[in-house]
Amino acid sequence: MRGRILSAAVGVLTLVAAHPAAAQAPEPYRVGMTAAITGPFSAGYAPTYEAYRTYFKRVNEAGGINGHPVVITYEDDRGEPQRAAAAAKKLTDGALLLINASISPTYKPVMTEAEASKTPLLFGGGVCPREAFPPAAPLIFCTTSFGSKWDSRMALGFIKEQSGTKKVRVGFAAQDIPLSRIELEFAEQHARELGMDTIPVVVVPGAASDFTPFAQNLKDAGADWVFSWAPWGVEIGVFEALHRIGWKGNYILYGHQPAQDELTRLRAPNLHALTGNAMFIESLPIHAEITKLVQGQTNHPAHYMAEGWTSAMVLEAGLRKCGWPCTREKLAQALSSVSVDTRGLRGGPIEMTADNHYRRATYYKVYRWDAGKNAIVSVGGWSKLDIK
Amino acid sequence: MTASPATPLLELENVEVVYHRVATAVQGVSLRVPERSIVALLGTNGAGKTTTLRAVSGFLGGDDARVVAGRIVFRGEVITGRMPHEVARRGLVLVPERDKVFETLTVGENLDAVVPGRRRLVTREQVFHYFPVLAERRRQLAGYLSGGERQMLALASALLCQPELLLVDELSLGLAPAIVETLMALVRRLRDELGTAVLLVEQNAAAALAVADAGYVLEHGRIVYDGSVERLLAHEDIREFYLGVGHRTDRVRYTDVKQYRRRRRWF
Amino acid sequence: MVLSVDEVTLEFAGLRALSGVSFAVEQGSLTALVGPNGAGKTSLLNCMGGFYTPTRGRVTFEGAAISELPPHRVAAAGVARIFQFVELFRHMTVLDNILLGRHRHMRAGVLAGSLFWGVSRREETRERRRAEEVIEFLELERSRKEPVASLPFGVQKLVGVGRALAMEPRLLLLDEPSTGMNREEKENLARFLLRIKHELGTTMLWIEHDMELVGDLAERVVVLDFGQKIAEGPPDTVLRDPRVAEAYLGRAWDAQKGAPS
Amino acid sequence: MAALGGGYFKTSYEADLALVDTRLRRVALGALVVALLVLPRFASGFVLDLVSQAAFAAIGALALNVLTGLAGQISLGHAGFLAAGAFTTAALVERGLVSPLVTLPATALVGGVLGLVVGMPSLRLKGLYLALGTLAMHHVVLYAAGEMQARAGGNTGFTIPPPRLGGLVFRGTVAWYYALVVLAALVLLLVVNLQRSRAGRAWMAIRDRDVAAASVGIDVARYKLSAFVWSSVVTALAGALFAYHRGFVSVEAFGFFVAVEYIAMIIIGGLGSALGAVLGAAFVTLLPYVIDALVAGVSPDAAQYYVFPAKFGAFGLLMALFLLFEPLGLVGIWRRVRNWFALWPFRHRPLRASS
Amino acid sequence: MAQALATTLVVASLYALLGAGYVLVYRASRVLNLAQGDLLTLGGYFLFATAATFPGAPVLALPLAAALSALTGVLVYVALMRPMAGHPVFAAVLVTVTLGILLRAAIVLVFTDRTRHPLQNLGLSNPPRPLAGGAVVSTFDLVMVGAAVAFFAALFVFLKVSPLGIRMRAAGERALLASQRGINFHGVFALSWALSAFAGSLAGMIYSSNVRLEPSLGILGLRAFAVALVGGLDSLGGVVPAALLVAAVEVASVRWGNPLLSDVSPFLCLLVMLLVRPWGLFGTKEELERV
Repeated sequence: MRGRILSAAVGVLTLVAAHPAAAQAPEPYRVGMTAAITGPFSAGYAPTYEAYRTYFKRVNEAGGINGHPVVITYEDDRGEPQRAAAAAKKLTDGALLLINASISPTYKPVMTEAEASKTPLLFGGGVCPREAFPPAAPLIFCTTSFGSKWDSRMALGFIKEQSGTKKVRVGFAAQDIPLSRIELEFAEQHARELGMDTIPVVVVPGAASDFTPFAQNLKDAGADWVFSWAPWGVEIGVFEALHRIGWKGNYILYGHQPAQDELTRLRAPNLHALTGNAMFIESLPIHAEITKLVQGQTNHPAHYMAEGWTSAMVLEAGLRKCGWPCTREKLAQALSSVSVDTRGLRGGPIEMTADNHYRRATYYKVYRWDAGKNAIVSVGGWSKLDIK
Repeated sequence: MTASPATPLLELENVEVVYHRVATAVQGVSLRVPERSIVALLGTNGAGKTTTLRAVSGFLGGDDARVVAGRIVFRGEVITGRMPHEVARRGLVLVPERDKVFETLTVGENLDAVVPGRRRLVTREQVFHYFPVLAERRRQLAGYLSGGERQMLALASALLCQPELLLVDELSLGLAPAIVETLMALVRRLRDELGTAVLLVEQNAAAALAVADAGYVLEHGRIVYDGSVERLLAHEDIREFYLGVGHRTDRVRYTDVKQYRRRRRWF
Repeated sequence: MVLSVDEVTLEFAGLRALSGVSFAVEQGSLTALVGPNGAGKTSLLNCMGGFYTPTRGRVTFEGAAISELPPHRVAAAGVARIFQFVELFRHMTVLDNILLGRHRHMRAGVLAGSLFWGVSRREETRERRRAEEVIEFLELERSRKEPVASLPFGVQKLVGVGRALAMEPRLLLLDEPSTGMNREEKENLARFLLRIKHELGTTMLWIEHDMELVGDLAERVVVLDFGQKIAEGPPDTVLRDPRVAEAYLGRAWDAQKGAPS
Repeated sequence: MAALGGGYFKTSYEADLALVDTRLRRVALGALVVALLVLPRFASGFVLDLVSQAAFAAIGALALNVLTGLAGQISLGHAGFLAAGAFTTAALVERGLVSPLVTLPATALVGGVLGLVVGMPSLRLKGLYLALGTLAMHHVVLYAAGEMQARAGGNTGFTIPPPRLGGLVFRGTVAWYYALVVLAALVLLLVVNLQRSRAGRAWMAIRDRDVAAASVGIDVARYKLSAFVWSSVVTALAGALFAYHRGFVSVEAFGFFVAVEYIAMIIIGGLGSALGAVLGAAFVTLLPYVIDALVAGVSPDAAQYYVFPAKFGAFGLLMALFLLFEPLGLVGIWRRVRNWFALWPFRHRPLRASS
Repeated sequence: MAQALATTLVVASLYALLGAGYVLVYRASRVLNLAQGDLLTLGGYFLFATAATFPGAPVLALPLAAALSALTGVLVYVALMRPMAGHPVFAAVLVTVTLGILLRAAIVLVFTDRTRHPLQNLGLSNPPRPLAGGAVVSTFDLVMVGAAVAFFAALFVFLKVSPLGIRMRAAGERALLASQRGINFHGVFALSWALSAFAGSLAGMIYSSNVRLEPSLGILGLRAFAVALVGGLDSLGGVVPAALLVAAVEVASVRWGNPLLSDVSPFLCLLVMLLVRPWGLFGTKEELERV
């Protein structure tokens, strides 16, 4: 019995080793994706994986791209760097492009693999690495709506605009992960440059048992505005605690996927969600289309798909432009000059250039709950920020 | 076999126990305890006495021990492999050698914790009558009792299980001779007044044979001798090796034992 | 006097286990330490083994105070102990158990051991030879590579002895070695104690409750009761001492109160 | 006394101490070495990477096995030691000290000191209590590492360039494959040596019965600490190796789950056995990929969103089943298989009396 | 200050419920249940599920969720811990880790990994409640405190007075002897696991109602075993003061010390306790030798 288990294991290992490249006609475009599909951070990344899957299912059903289907191999890295490295190693074997939709600690190992095999690497879902910003690394691309430095600039600009001539004091709520802390330390400095009063960044553990003491620190320091750029749990946790202890200031956070539901749940007029994706409450045609397409294909709500959907659009455009046969170099080149109309999912087209693999301009919108209308409203329209 | 011809209360037939799947602790042990009798099971350290008792009273899953052959019959019912609590509730109750009371519980709680067996033989009042000191210390933590008091508490809580057969492991161990004598007398009284049969497992052969009706001798996991107390006491090897009294009046000094003596074996 | 115990007092949280015990042991002698249960015999042995530090007083062995030393230093000074309940390394083989007795005669450290080169390799080969001698002495060849846990109790006891002998001690402490033995086994034990005494010349301090054994074998007897020495001398006189008899038999204690008459 | 299979008589104690003592074993070992040598010619980069990962895990598992399996000191802080090694390397590389000739000794030193500190509680604590102490240490180390990473501004971690010695740059899947396999073999050899020598015996004695160990002259405190130091030095070096191999260092790579995985490796392999540690490392590292390969063929498109959580659950389930039904670990299976072959066609049940 | 005290009390209540879970299981199986945090998460999802099934009927949803949690505890004991009896303790601890993995996977399979809010389905709201001294807590903060107080009061009465409780203590000290005294310790241990799962789940239901519900909430459990150890792994009575202590240190470090340290502060408490008094405030010293 035990001997059999052992031989079965050996057999399976041999299978893994010999994993044959599935041969079908016509030849497909091969792409690999490593994503945090499960694990403690999956809430933000699993929807991207599902969006890609649904999106290219439709593309393939409609005859593929240039007559060739797109085959994406998905690997679950659980947000663990080692697993991502192994996944990247596996995926670069024969893939035209690698997609990363995972947390930032997976970036370095995946980039190392992509670089070694000269595979273009597209970040879609996780925060954009600085290699995608101008001057961009030749093989690194990013479609994610949120990006460090730009988001802080935009949020602080919004605060300044809202408060007019009044001198405001701004607080910052970060999570105890390097990414969030570094971003908000930048924001703190930037706020001072903009002439605002600042409170040192309050760093909150992701697993805080109670957000109240952190909120109390912000309240005691006299914050008029608080900006939070972190995973959703901390962003909203600090706000709710502030709200409960009777803080009357304004709060702005990055609007991740749950933002739309949470604004509705909390109905707090002083809660602002800054986001690069149009919320589905705007009911654009593309929103309806996505909603219909993902019906029964995913366990996540349709409005969680926006991030991945946009990314998939960019990949599709790149592949179309690459033609057939497509190579890694050609695809990298194609992506470097792509211009994608997001049909309203974003504030404008995603345009990449040879030295800007992020976008020539990025667009933001701020949403909040309007008690009078009993609905989420956007505060002004799209704002545009040129990326230079 | 020497015991009374009536069907015995407890009967072991060729019981073999294996620890950790490989180490055999007792091999082919057969013995019987008739109703209302006191039977002694004698042997040296490591002869397999405790294992035999544990086999009768049941192993826990964590012991990694198993009865691999033979059967154990109590009141006509095969109880081999039953859990200890099932055995106890049938009226077969063990007073273990070590860890015999709940130290973090009070004396009273120790008695309250007992789940009584099916028949009602002993009342709490009777127990306090036999062990008045326990009534006095009812509120005291059992961990603070002296050795003798502990043994009494262990006997008392075993009695509250309503035993028809008490299995007592090393009643005398670590106790002063006078206390041993008192406790042995008490065991006899329990049998006489309550009708509880007793299987006494002892290293102290003299003390055990003083109250027992019959006895078995266990060596290296096997029964090597059995019989009524009279027969055992008359047996020259038992007298010499277990009771320390030779058949000659002048015993051989240890210093004079020059030869490595191998005595007759029974198997 | 190779071992001397001077005014040793031991207290635990106010409870006095030993009070002012003094005696001495002669080189190469077999001294028995007797007394009823709870008299403090094992506590005294623990004071010598380094497991307890006396509250007052001290124990000196070959002129050095061992009562202040931790157990491993006591062992290094040449004192070995045979435990009442065989304290063996149950998951290790007989050979490894005996080699552990040689621990203090070896030098190789962790680094040398990792490389198994030079001193470590030479030492392992050399000490293996020594261990085999002990195995032969105790006739343990058959069980050499068996894990101790799978051996019969009697053999385990022998392994415990082998481990102590492998240490080549100059003082051997024995804690009730005859517990649970029948007459035949006790005879073996006696033979064995005499062999150690005569062939190896090891000094022995021996806790024992079997008075016949003590009477026959011991040169000197020290009697403890309630943590105090109540008698000392040759067995013939000591064992006839009425105080000793009383300590052993008269402890009718509160049994009369506890149990019905 | 004759070795299994019969016919092999040792003529000297030296021969009895040898590691590979029969011709059959020599042949098997030789075959394994040849197989590992030629594997890169046949296997894909992914497979080589998997073997490298398993070899890397084996190094860590062997180090933990010395501490937990041999010396009996349970540690939940293993990932902390790894992190300490990796972050020491990162800190030096940040300051321009990139040569392994500098980083490796420094890492070993940091690992040793940390091992000494973390080992201190073991002088008073055992079992779960010690495990909790080492777990607390793990959190403290990770906290310090996180601070360091945040201060250095490395929001996605530190980049570590490939190790360079003179003009020689060490990089590439195949090169790392050989390096890790050789290093794992080396550590295995060290551990096996320890097991048959004075220090290893002393550790095992402490594990089995520390009071008795002291009474045969073993300095229990010193040996406990030396087990911690040996284990933490090797683990910290493994951390440096991780940094160079993967080319990055970040706190997320050393979470609590990593420590648990290492514990899983040595328990599933068979506690206390060096071979078990290697087998366990391979098992725990490769199991998710085996599950992947098994699921790849059977997952229907319609239920894609169930596949990944199901795989994760299957990993947990297989581990649980293994622990429930094979308490002796992989090495137990291995021994049974070996005995079965050795004794074939006779069945044999060793029986001994014991109390 | 008043706010800090109030918060301390709330956090301590959460920790006390989780800590009770650890201690109950420890006393039954001598195992540290590393899945305790995941049982907390599971409790939240049970509530979410029952609330979704009976929307607007908390009277139905809450007891049902609690019953499901207790049942889970029994199942875990029967299926996983009972067969592990006699195996090395750490193998059993590892089994609880695999249990955690299984629970998380199952939760994601059934509920996805989205953030949820059971209160929305229950039809309840969670308004702030001003207290004396200017402190404000949420309604479910108060529920947490109340639940902890009620749970502990009931538990103490149960263990001190009822025969079953006394038997549970007896079996916790010496399973074999308990069994020899007719106590079906498997039943008693299963009950311990049920109570433990119930305590953890109760904390989870309230926490997820109060804050949010997601599959990774289990991390909270990791912090709470500092509480179990500080109080003494085998001491239920020690849990309460230990929870207060750990919570106070944590809140104080956010308010007046280094907030960054708050994440490791339970572990620092644990380390200090291990160095000073390893068996905990109210634990028994003998436990140290036992494991």
